Amino acid sequence: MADRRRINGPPAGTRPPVYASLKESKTGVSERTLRQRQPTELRKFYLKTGMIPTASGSSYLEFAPSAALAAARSNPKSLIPPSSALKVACTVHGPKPLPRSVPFSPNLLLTTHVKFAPFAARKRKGHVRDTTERDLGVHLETALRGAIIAERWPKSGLDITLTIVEAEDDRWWGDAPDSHDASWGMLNVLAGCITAASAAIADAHIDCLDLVSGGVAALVSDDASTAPRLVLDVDPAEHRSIQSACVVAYMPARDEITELWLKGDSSRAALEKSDGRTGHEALIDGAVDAARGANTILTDAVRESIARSFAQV
Amino acid sequence: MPLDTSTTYPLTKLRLDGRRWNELRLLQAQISTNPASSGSSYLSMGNTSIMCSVHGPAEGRRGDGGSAGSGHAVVEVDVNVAGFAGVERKRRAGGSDRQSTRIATTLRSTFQSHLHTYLYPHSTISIHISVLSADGSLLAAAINACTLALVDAGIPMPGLLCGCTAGMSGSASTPRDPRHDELDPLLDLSLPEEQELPSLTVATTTVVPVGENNMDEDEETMKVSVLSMESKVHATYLETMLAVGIDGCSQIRELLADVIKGSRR
Amino acid sequence: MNSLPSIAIPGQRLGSTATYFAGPGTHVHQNAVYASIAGPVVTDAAPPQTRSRPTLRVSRVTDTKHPSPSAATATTYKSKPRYNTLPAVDSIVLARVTRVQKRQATVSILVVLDESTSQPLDQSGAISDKEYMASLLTSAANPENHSNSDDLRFQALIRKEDVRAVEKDHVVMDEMFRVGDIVRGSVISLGDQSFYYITTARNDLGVFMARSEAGNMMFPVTWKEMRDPITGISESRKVARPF
Amino acid sequence: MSNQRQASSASQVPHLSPAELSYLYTSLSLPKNPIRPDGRSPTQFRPLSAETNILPGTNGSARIGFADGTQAIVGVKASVEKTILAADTLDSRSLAQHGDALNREGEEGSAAVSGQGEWVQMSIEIPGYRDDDALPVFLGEMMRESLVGSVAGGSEEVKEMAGGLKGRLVINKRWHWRLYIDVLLLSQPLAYPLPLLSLTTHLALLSTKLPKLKSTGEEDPFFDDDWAVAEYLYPRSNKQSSPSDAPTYPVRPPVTLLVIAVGENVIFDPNREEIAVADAVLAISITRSSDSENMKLLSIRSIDPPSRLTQPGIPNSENVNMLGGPPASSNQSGGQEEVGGVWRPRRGGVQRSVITRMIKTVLQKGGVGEEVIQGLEGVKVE
Repeated sequence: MADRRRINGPPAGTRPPVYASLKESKTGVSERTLRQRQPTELRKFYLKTGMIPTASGSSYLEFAPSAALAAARSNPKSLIPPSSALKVACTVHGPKPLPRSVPFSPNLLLTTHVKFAPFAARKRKGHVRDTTERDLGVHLETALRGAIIAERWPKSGLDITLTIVEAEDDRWWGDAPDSHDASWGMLNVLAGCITAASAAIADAHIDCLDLVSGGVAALVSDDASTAPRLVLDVDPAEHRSIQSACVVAYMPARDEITELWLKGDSSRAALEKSDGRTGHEALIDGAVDAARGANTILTDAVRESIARSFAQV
Repeated sequence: MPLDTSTTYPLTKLRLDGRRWNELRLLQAQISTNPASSGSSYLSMGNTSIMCSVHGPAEGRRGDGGSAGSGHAVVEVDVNVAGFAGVERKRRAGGSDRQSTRIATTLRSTFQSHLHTYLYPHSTISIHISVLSADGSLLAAAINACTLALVDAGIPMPGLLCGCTAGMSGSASTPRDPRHDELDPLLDLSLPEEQELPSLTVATTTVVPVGENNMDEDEETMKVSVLSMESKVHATYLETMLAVGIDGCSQIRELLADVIKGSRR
Repeated sequence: MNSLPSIAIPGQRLGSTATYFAGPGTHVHQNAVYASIAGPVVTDAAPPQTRSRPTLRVSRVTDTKHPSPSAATATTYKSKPRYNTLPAVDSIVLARVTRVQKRQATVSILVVLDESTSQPLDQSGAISDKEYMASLLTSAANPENHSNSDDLRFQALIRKEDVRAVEKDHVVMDEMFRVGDIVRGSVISLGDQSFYYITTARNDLGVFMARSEAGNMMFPVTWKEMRDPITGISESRKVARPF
Repeated sequence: MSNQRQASSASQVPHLSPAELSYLYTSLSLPKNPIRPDGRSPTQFRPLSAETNILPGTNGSARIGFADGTQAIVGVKASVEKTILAADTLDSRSLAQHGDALNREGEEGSAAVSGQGEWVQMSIEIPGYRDDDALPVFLGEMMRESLVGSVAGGSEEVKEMAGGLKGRLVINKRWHWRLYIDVLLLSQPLAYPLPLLSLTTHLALLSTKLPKLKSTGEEDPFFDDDWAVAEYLYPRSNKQSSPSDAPTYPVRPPVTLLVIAVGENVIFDPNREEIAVADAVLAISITRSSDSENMKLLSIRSIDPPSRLTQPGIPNSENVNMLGGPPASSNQSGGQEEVGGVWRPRRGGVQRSVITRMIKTVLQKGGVGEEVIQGLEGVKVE
């Protein structure tokens, strides 16, 4: 029964407007911009720690806008951005005393919350965390708990909160929603979250074995004829279809993986003849190389923050 | 109008599923179906099937251990209706919809008084009920499944607590006229009948344990421990419904006794 | 000594366990010492009589002057409070009394003092420490911001028998502590799931800042008594020996 | 019963003492032949009893129970639903496509519409967990991801399975089936419940039937209400050697295996104690690809091993009440090296070589994956 006191919106929810400029001009529609980067070339990203004074540790990570996005921002032809660049803010609170109901734990209890801002993704996300966000939280917890030395912090809790200000695309916005509907953007978001969280934890002076960084690799096929090829740090908006992708949380000092998530059909892959690896092995190695690249930026950011705290004292 | 009981029954004296007014649905039951719990049972009355598992008198949680004078065990009931149970797939928000909470509270108060809980001070008996498919008289089937599981868990009780539903074949809103009363009481209602006709659930137990010899005069030792009715009926019909319900309970008691005796553990 | 990096980041190899002991802030992996937090690397020479290896640690506190790689003794520095430190066994903590019962007093831990300066704060100790501590404590002592910060701080218990070393069983808790006092105690155990256990059974431990009934700051008179400078009334506390 | 458990992604931490953990770890990490508490070989699975079509009110159902009492029941129900054409498909490119598709209607019909992932809805019910806890959400997402992702190869004789499961759910451009898969774990999860849930879902989907479509083309769907002529969700190939043995399926739903690595050994179907000491836990979803004979990998997820949450043992050197010896030097925080036989919660991740070995043992010819799928093919799903 309708709630008489409140004037509700249309029950079925509304659809975002479709701009007239799209319908008529066939040429006006920006075609999908294919990937200009080399297969093993990673995107640059900006990482800074220690910007939120009230948190024990904090960090902000932002990917550089892709060439197409930069061009679209300079002279916008249509109001829909061709691709999106990941922006993640991470805060760490702890070590905090545990609530009374929690049994005695000799180790640090890690709780991770991943939340998308309502405007982050192409489709608006509500304020209640849905399954994909909770799933990301579990993946992040697996990645970080491998790196933290938990038994040095008995009886205390560590809260890690990540706000995704702008998420990655799952596909090019022009494609039909069901063309390849697996959410490939989630893997890039997870990789960014892992790197940002690891920087924030280092900023909070929590004992870690190593700085964990996330890396993504994918098997993409731009035209149906050729077999899918391996690319690092994939931007789903730049490819016609993605066969399979993998995200890895990697610790370079110990050459160990703390978290692995591989999706899709990696059986057919165009690798060089000499390369004896199967599809998924090549994917995992590619993701590790991407993670190693991200790690260099992570170590510089942490070094900068220590140097900065020298200057202040 | 779909084929409903109140129009066709007066003509054929047969119900939708071909039963007479006093016939029970097919009752199949097994006990100790799940070795991981202290006691467990599976019971199906017609298409209503329920699995119940009892986690026997265990150390009470710290919270209620401290409550003064908890000289007896605390019974905890958790009812969960599966998504695929009803005709329409309905996902309850964490199983906390009205029906399952109503059944849980009724069961908790029933078994709190029925079981000999004074034998297990400072402990908790937790009963978990999963409704696999719901086709009417859910509370009655849950009571029977619980009784079987508690017997399997070896928790002492005065007698088998058996539940059954009874209803009237018409809307039974006008007073009963003894000369030409054409409404028959119905036993063990299925979902369409329960939705459409007035019905009540009654559960009885025997105070004195039923020995071999005194099978005949056990009528007056029967005690009603649960009586729940959620629909409207004229007071004059109540008595016939109760009589039919209590008779149904004793029929079910024999079936359950056979099940328990039948399964040599 | 091979080249010790002045600043270490987590996961950086510092040296092999053959030449160094691993101190706080580092961990051992395949007999090599790795840093586990980001910060300056400090080498503490082993105590002279035992010819064992020096201890390598990564300090959390960022020093004013560049930490000289030479084995400096306890470096004096104007230190920001050691944030993120967890009360460990034998560490000295400053806490505010939140509840006084017949058998115990519940306190919430405000600051954990650095173990290396855990011996009584000698005069030469970081004077700068005092003003910082003073500012923190006065703000903590005044009543209005008592409530909000309590759930963020670790809670601890001072049991009746841990209050003082002499006449343990004649202790009357009301004469020892009052709610709102600032106490210096030493942690004796991790305790149960929500409380640490601390003790004030040493001369230099106990109440060192308290407000009188009239509400103004009192000064210590004897080891059992503090007096209110304005009203002159003295109240009984378990007083810490002032320096 | 529903005490709020710490919502870590692994099942709750088992109550084993450090001594038991270290004993288990050494026995499981013996090079080449690990000794398992119940004497199984590293690739031996526990016996289970399975039955299908136990619930009359569902399109398909299955029940699988282990000998130790953990049981799972899966019910699959399907309902017809209107496909909402999302606005952004109305932009010019697909409008153009839509335009010419209309005028040559007969030729490619509904094949243009491929299925969507969210038509398959999965919910997992574990006693003691709220349904938005980390474990049910993680398991649900893992199984749904491999179910929806399994794009079948282009085997000719099964046209409607070309788009995988989600392709099968398409009725026409405006209507589709929505599949509700409800997984009910009946008892406390003694072991990590994933393999049990995935096997039960596998059998339930094989036994799922959808009513036969009588309407054709784009009109509103109308079905034959005789249940005997209903078609299977996963079509069966009719080349059956003899009616008695199990029917063969060209495309099967995926199966998720749980693999743990302890030291150098790779162990399958671990029970709860073995998971408690595992260095690494992987969930690998595979299916038999219809065109080539070997296994196809669908998804891999690493699970947080509960061994990181356990209590560390205290070596005798540091144990204060060991014959009154003076406590060792106070560099206790960084100092303890790996003292033999004393349990320390596992630190760090897992070597890459171990991961590739775990995946290879599942996917190689005659490996464990093939063995499980053959085992499942033996089950007669009536």
